[in-house]
Amino acid sequence: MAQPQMRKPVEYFLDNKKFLHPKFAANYGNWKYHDRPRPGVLHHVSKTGDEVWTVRCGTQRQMDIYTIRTLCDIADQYGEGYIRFTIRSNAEIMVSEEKKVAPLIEALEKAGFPVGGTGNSVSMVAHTQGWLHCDIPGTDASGVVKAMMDELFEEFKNEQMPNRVRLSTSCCEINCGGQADIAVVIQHTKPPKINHDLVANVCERPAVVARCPVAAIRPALVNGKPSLEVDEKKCVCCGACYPPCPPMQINDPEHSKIAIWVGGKNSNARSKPTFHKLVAAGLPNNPPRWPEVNAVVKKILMTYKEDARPWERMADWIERIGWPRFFEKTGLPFTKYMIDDWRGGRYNLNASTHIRF
Amino acid sequence: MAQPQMRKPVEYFLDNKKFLHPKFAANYGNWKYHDRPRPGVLHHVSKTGDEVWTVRCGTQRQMDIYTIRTLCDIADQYGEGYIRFTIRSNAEIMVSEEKKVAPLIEALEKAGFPVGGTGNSVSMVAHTQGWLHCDIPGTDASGVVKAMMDELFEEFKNEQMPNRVRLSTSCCEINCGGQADIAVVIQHTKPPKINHDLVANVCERPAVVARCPVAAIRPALVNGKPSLEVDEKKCVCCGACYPPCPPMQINDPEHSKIAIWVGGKNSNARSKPTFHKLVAAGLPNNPPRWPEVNAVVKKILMTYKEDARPWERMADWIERIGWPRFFEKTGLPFTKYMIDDWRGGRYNLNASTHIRF
Amino acid sequence: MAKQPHPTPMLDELEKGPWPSFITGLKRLAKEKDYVVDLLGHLEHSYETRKGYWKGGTVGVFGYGGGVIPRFTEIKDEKGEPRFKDAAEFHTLRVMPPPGMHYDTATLRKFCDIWEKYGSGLIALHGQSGDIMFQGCTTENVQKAFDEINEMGFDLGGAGPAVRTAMSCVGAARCEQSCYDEAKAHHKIINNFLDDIHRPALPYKFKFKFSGCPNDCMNSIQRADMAVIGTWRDNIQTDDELGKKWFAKHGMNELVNDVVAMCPTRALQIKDAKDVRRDNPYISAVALNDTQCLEIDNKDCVRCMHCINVMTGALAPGKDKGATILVGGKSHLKIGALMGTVIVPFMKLETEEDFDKLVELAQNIVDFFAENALEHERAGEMIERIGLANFLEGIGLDVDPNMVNNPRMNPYVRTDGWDEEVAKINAKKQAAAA
Amino acid sequence: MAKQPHPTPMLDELEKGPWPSFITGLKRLAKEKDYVVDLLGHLEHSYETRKGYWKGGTVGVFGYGGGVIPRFTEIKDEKGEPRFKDAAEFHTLRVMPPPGMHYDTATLRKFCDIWEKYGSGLIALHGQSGDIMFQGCTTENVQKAFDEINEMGFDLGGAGPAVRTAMSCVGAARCEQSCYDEAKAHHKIINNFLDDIHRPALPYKFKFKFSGCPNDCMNSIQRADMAVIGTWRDNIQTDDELGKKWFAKHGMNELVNDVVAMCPTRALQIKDAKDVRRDNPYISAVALNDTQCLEIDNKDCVRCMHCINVMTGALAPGKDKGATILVGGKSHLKIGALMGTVIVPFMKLETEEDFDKLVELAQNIVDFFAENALEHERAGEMIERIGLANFLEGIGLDVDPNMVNNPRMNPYVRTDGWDEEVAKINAKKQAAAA
Ligand code: SRM
Ligand code: SRM
Ligand code: SRM
Ligand code: SRM
Ligand code: SF4
Ligand code: SF4
Ligand code: SF4
Ligand code: SF4
Ligand code: SF4
Ligand code: SF4
Ligand code: SF4
Ligand code: SF4
Repeated sequence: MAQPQMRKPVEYFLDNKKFLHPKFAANYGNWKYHDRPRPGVLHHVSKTGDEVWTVRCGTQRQMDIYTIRTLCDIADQYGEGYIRFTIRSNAEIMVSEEKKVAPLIEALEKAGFPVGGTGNSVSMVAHTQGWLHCDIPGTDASGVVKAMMDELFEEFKNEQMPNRVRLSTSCCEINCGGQADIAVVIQHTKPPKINHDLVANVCERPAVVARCPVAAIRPALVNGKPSLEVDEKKCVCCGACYPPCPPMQINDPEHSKIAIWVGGKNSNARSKPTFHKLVAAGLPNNPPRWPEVNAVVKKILMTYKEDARPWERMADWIERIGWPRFFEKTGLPFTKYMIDDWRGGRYNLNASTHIRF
Repeated sequence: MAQPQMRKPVEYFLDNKKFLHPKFAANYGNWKYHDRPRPGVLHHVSKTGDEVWTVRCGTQRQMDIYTIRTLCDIADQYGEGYIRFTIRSNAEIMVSEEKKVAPLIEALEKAGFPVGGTGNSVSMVAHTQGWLHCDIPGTDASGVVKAMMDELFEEFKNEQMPNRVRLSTSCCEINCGGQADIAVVIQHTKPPKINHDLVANVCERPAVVARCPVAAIRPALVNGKPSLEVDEKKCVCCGACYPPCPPMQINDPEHSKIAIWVGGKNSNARSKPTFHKLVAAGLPNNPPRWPEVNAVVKKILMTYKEDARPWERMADWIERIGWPRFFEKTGLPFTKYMIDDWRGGRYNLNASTHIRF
Repeated sequence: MAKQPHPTPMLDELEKGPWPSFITGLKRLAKEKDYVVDLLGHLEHSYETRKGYWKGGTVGVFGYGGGVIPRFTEIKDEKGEPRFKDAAEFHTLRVMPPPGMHYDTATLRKFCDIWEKYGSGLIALHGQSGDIMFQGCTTENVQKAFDEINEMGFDLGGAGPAVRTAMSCVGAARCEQSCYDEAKAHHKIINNFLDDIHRPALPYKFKFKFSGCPNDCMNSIQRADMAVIGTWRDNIQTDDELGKKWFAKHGMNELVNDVVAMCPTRALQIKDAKDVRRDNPYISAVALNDTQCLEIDNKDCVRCMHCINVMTGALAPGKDKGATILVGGKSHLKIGALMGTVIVPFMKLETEEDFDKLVELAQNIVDFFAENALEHERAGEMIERIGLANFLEGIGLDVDPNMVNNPRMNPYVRTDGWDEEVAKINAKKQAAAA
Repeated sequence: MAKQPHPTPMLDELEKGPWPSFITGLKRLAKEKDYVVDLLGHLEHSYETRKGYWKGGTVGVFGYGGGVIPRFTEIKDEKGEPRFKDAAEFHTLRVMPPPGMHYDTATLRKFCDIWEKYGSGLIALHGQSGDIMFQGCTTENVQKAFDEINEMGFDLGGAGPAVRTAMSCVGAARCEQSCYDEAKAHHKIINNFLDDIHRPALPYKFKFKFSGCPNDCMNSIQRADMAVIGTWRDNIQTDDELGKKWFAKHGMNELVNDVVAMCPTRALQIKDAKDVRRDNPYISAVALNDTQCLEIDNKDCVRCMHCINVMTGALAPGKDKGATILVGGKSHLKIGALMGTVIVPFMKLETEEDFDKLVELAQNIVDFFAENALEHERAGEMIERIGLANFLEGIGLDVDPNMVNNPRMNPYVRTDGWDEEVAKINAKKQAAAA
């Protein structure tokens, strides 16, 4: 591949100084406080008295260049030529005068960019590649998210939740989308079907064997050819063998289901960070709009909205009311699959008589 | 062994009805509340208005018959003929009239039975067999406890602690003494020395190999005879191999040290039950009075006494002030040995930025 | 008069100080018994060399496989003869005490007499598993001593891979917190398992403990393979008179700092009497004075006992009492110490049938343990190995979210039975509702 | 004008509804590009069959071993020819964004132009690791696209067993909570590891993330092998004017319920101004009105941010700022998801030397990881395997009780180095005091 005439890359990671809105640069490290004049707008005040308004809007993350150019047009015309993106693929356009806020919002919304996602709203769903690009996806994260955000549109645009709500969606159990208040993740339910003809050529067998978290894979001769064998009793259908060995087909139109997890929290506010927990599984992977998944997500969200106290994140709320009541209030069944039996699983068992009746 | 003329045992577990103090029997399951008129005395009032006073006194647990008979004499003369024992080997003598309390106390104390151990006092130390009887002891629990209770005598007789204090002492790492606010436990520091001559005859080798928690033992031929070998890099010196295989001598006059653990809690009051945690090790096993051990125990107790709020057990107190401050206040060094690396050890690491500076 | 005592300079140090001395006790016995003279010599030798010198063996009583802990000296002279020959054998009889460890003096005196006759005269009240430990007996006398003890109505406890002696708290006999008849449960269960106690044939030991309330005075959660801990389902009971009395004595600061602020789930609030949510069926309240109340949201309460402990009588466990069952507590061999975990959040313990159900549950668990545990594997370790869900299925119990701190945080589970599971749960719900 | 679109009845459904539709975007592109016409056909096929059809391969740019994610179609006809042949290759370039993801519109427009020329026209802002993902490129065009992007000053991010693209929060640029210069740390660290980013040679991936305070807006604790999270050591700063303003707006009930009662360590109390413990150096207080204050016991505060979040400006992080370093966060392969755990409770990040020390620490950690991790083992898994204490020793850091929730609860540790350890600790303490 390396041809002599090719350009040598300039290896350098660039600074952000020249991309900063001038108010950001001028008040770098010198901010005093902020408030939110309305949903979607942050107003930051610096120690010198300088002010900046940030208008946040949702995007589809995977944007066509026309969409990006439209954003740029708006930022140039109504903003001040700078755009930043949040970790949740929301765009933020900054202005240094309050009077510019309303026209900017209008322009964004007119162009189809919903303004919101700040404070105690439901922000955009962190999500992953899906069928559009990944080599191992069980579903199309972008599609699930589009359908979900359509339903949660008003929750994005308003700040009516007890605290901020972080959602994520991942197209395989690897969960590149991350921990979240509510996470939607593919959960395979059958062991991989092995295409034995291909194993010998495509897979480094010891590596695959080593990847399995439950040691369910062993090398085997199948039809006289070196292949692999899965102990289906042990297999937890995690799909970890699939990336290093594509013939171990884990994805299945019927048996790759969707699971819902709640109560993940990365921030250290109040309680320590914690992982999300399984509360529903076996949901059909039902494109193009995944109604069953959306119904469960909405049910959980609305129960939280109604029942949690201000500033309680999903995890804090459940911690207060207890899991039995979470299942009661959401109407979700508590099944044996939710009882942890993985390493360290005992730390998740109730080793006390602390019980809410 | 079984001889035909031998007596066939009557297999029956007896009821306690006939051993109950008459007030207990009459008000069984019908008590309303209690108070403690003074340390060592419980006053229970039943829903019918019946009252009973219980006077609690310490004993040496391993009692000679003369001591027991003295107790019986006192219970007959000053009490009402009934004695019960607590889980901590304290004796309790019940009377149904308040006026009998003072003479009973006087008689007990005159006979050398300290009255106390109730409420927020330091009760008698739960302890184990030691050199007097066990086949695997590293120290003499009864001796350690006698020396310790001599020092804590006033704390037994008074109720000046923030909450009740439960101590335990165990003569090997098996810890028959149990979880406690402060536990004193033997901690071996060298792998077992194997008496190879005896292994073949005395040990069931597969059983011993299976007992080791870290799989450090393997069968080996030593001097042509079947014996065992210990991987000293792996061995955690727990002594679990010793009971099934006495030639694996773990006890050592020098290297069997004493460790101190704090914050064990079995009750569900406030916080959930929790295990005790290692806070000091390497203390010499120093009969007959173990002054080094006593010094550490007392230092911890006195720090707790001074610093904890009412009703905070040791674990609650430390939970509030944080471990860094526990070590600061007690002056004990925090060493690498305290960082858990056993299964599930990660649950004991600080996976947050919650830090007290 | 016994023989000349050995010099015991180290042990003598343990006669000093105010706490009752077991050495002084042994010396008293040594005045009459050569047995104890040599025992003291034996122990002094341990103190000097910092080592123990007893080894096990096989000693028992007719008809039983356990209950005696045999001890033979290892302090030998050059010829292999015991150096403390009068104490060459020092066995212990483990005898089960009555539930709650209640005695009349006559019984204790009789124990003393028997042990004066056949044993060393040393009795531990009690061992950590609750046994009366008759300590120090020759092989020859073990059977004789046992026969007399057994004639009194007492029986041997467990040792080895057996069901073990159980313990129950003073509970209903004297304690206002008691939520079920601990002694009755204890009595029924042990009588059900006598064969498993006396003839060790389980994979490993199995212990029961009974505490009348979540204070768990028997430390059952940590030390029992099966713990029965009293609790209640309805509202905390209140007594306004005692509430006011408490408040008059302790005041608002203590109430706030020691009670309200220490409730683990913030179920307590101080309210003006008029603001108490009387219409809410899960609210209970106790008067503090004529205008103020302490209000309890019983839906948030986790039955930790704290407020009840502090304000005994003013607050009390509810009326709908019973017990929580936890399984798997044990010490740390070989996977680290385990607490018991909830397998039955609540079970009524009132009628004879209720208690029979408890015994039945215990029997199911022990049977499952006997069949499924590996050698030297405790119930808790077995559950850790096979998973709680499988254990529950094995003994026929339904899963319940009260059994977990939280649902699993990892996807390592095969969920292809999901729909079936949910159908089963729904069918049961419907059946229960019908 | 591009070729005729494939029918996409399922995808069309995703054009409905108010949220911006990526399908609508793709259709816009498809008007001009056959590439995207076939991509839509490809995706519709996935929707119909519920399966993905991309496989990996080897594609890269000159001089680098990673940074491009190659994708080749697996939808083939009977002859093995791609059914959607214009989208047979659909590679992604991962490009590192500036710290904090700030852009001027000129830069974004230039990206669009380049991607219009060489790629599909689809750009994801951003991937979950923070990359600008230029999605959809033929093998042929990868180098050309990269060259132009690189000319702009941008560089490829990581892929495979390499140091990966990092992320930092908006932080100092706009946020009053920022406790260090996130962008600077991000910038310095990444520049230090460019070789490890571009030439994957580690046992597995290694990610850095930078959050300016414990709110951790970058989710670094869970997603970064090394997380740098801002914090402070001294007292929370207060501003009476903003305090009063907050109180006037929100009142006592909100203060009690939303602030005081939610502090995890009960470090907050409401006090009469005169009762504030002004003589205690660890106390700070903010005025609520002329007579009342909110008092903070900073010794009890665990820097969780909650009260500061609610009362922004009135309360603020202290002045003695820096960062906590945590190592080991990652997703759940193959031992279950891990949070990072504290390895440096506090480190100053002010001077150039401070930042150099951070880079040095990072380098030590990556070196140790490179040498000690097994293949496909993340840093967190390695630490779990070897034990945190050994890891700390390996990289030369002292143990500290802030690294644990609590000391070990099991005796499975060999402590024969105890005296030496204690001597070392004491020597260090003395040296520090001297
Ligand atoms: C812009 C952004 C950082 C960035 O560089 O991109 C950001 C910005 C701010 N965050 Fe954040 N957070 C951002 C992602 C996060 C995340 C990560 C995520 O969304 O995946 C978290 C962790 C969530 C979790 O726990 O899993 C996060 C946890 C917080 C918290 C703690 C919330 C809590 O109570 O648990 C605060 C404090 C607060 O809400 O006042 C906070 C506060 C803030 C403040 C108020 C800080 C400030 O004073 O300026 C910023 C405005 C927030 C707002 O939306 O109202 N930010 N914040 C991110 C916006 C994401 C979005 O578009 O929705
Ligand atoms: C007599 C005894 C039960 C028995 O059947 O033997 C007993 C009896 C009582 N306990 Fe207990 N507890 C007894 C061992 C325990 C134990 C186990 C132990 O000591 O090893 C515990 C668990 C300790 C632990 O967590 O590790 C225990 C945890 C409690 C608690 C919860 C304390 C806490 O706040 O954590 C209470 C509640 C209280 O203190 O008011 C309690 C309360 C009580 C009360 C007040 C109950 C009552 O209303 O009568 C009894 C009088 C206590 C007193 O000493 O003032 N009892 N109690 C035990 C006396 C032991 C002794 O001689 O010192
Ligand atoms: C006598 C006693 C200590 C005492 O002085 O009170 C005792 C003594 C012994 N225990 Fe224990 N344990 C005693 C109560 C306990 C307890 C407390 C309890 O029962 O509540 C425990 C913790 C709870 C538990 O069961 O886990 C306990 C946990 C152990 C263990 C660890 C079991 C584990 O799974 O971790 C062993 C080791 C074993 O079983 O292999 C053990 C083993 C032993 C052996 C048999 C040592 C051996 O393996 O050779 C000791 C015999 C000593 C002797 O000479 O009598 N002992 N042992 C206690 C029994 C007296 C009685 O019958 O009343
Ligand atoms: C593209 C992206 C999802 C997205 O749409 O945003 C992604 C996509 C893939 N991830 Fe990821 N991961 C992406 C961010 C993450 C994150 C989030 C993060 O970096 O903060 C995580 C969780 C944090 C972590 O690193 O653990 C993540 C955890 C994984 C894992 C699990 C690692 C583990 O130790 O548990 C794998 C599997 C592996 O490495 O073998 C993985 C593997 C993959 C692979 C390479 C699948 C594979 O093995 O073939 C995916 C390539 C997809 C593609 O076609 O582009 N991806 N992956 C994200 C990277 C974009 C970017 O560069 O900005
Ligand atoms: S979650 Fe799985 S399928 Fe989706 S992008 Fe990540 S690795 Fe690919
Ligand atoms: S799916 Fe997971 S558990 Fe099953 S064989 Fe593959 S790696 Fe192992
Ligand atoms: S703690 Fe160890 S030495 Fe002591 S009695 Fe128990 S088993 Fe024996
Ligand atoms: S002492 Fe413990 S770790 Fe060492 S060989 Fe014996 S059983 Fe194994
Ligand atoms: S466990 Fe409860 S019922 Fe039993 S004695 Fe203790 S406080 Fe009373
Ligand atoms: S018993 Fe209930 S209300 Fe009382 S302190 Fe415990 S949890 Fe709170
Ligand atoms: S992590 Fe802290 S400093 Fe960074 S943006 Fe979030 S709140 Fe601000
Ligand atoms: S920042 Fe400190 S004082 Fe404020 S809520 Fe968190 S722990 Fe409490």
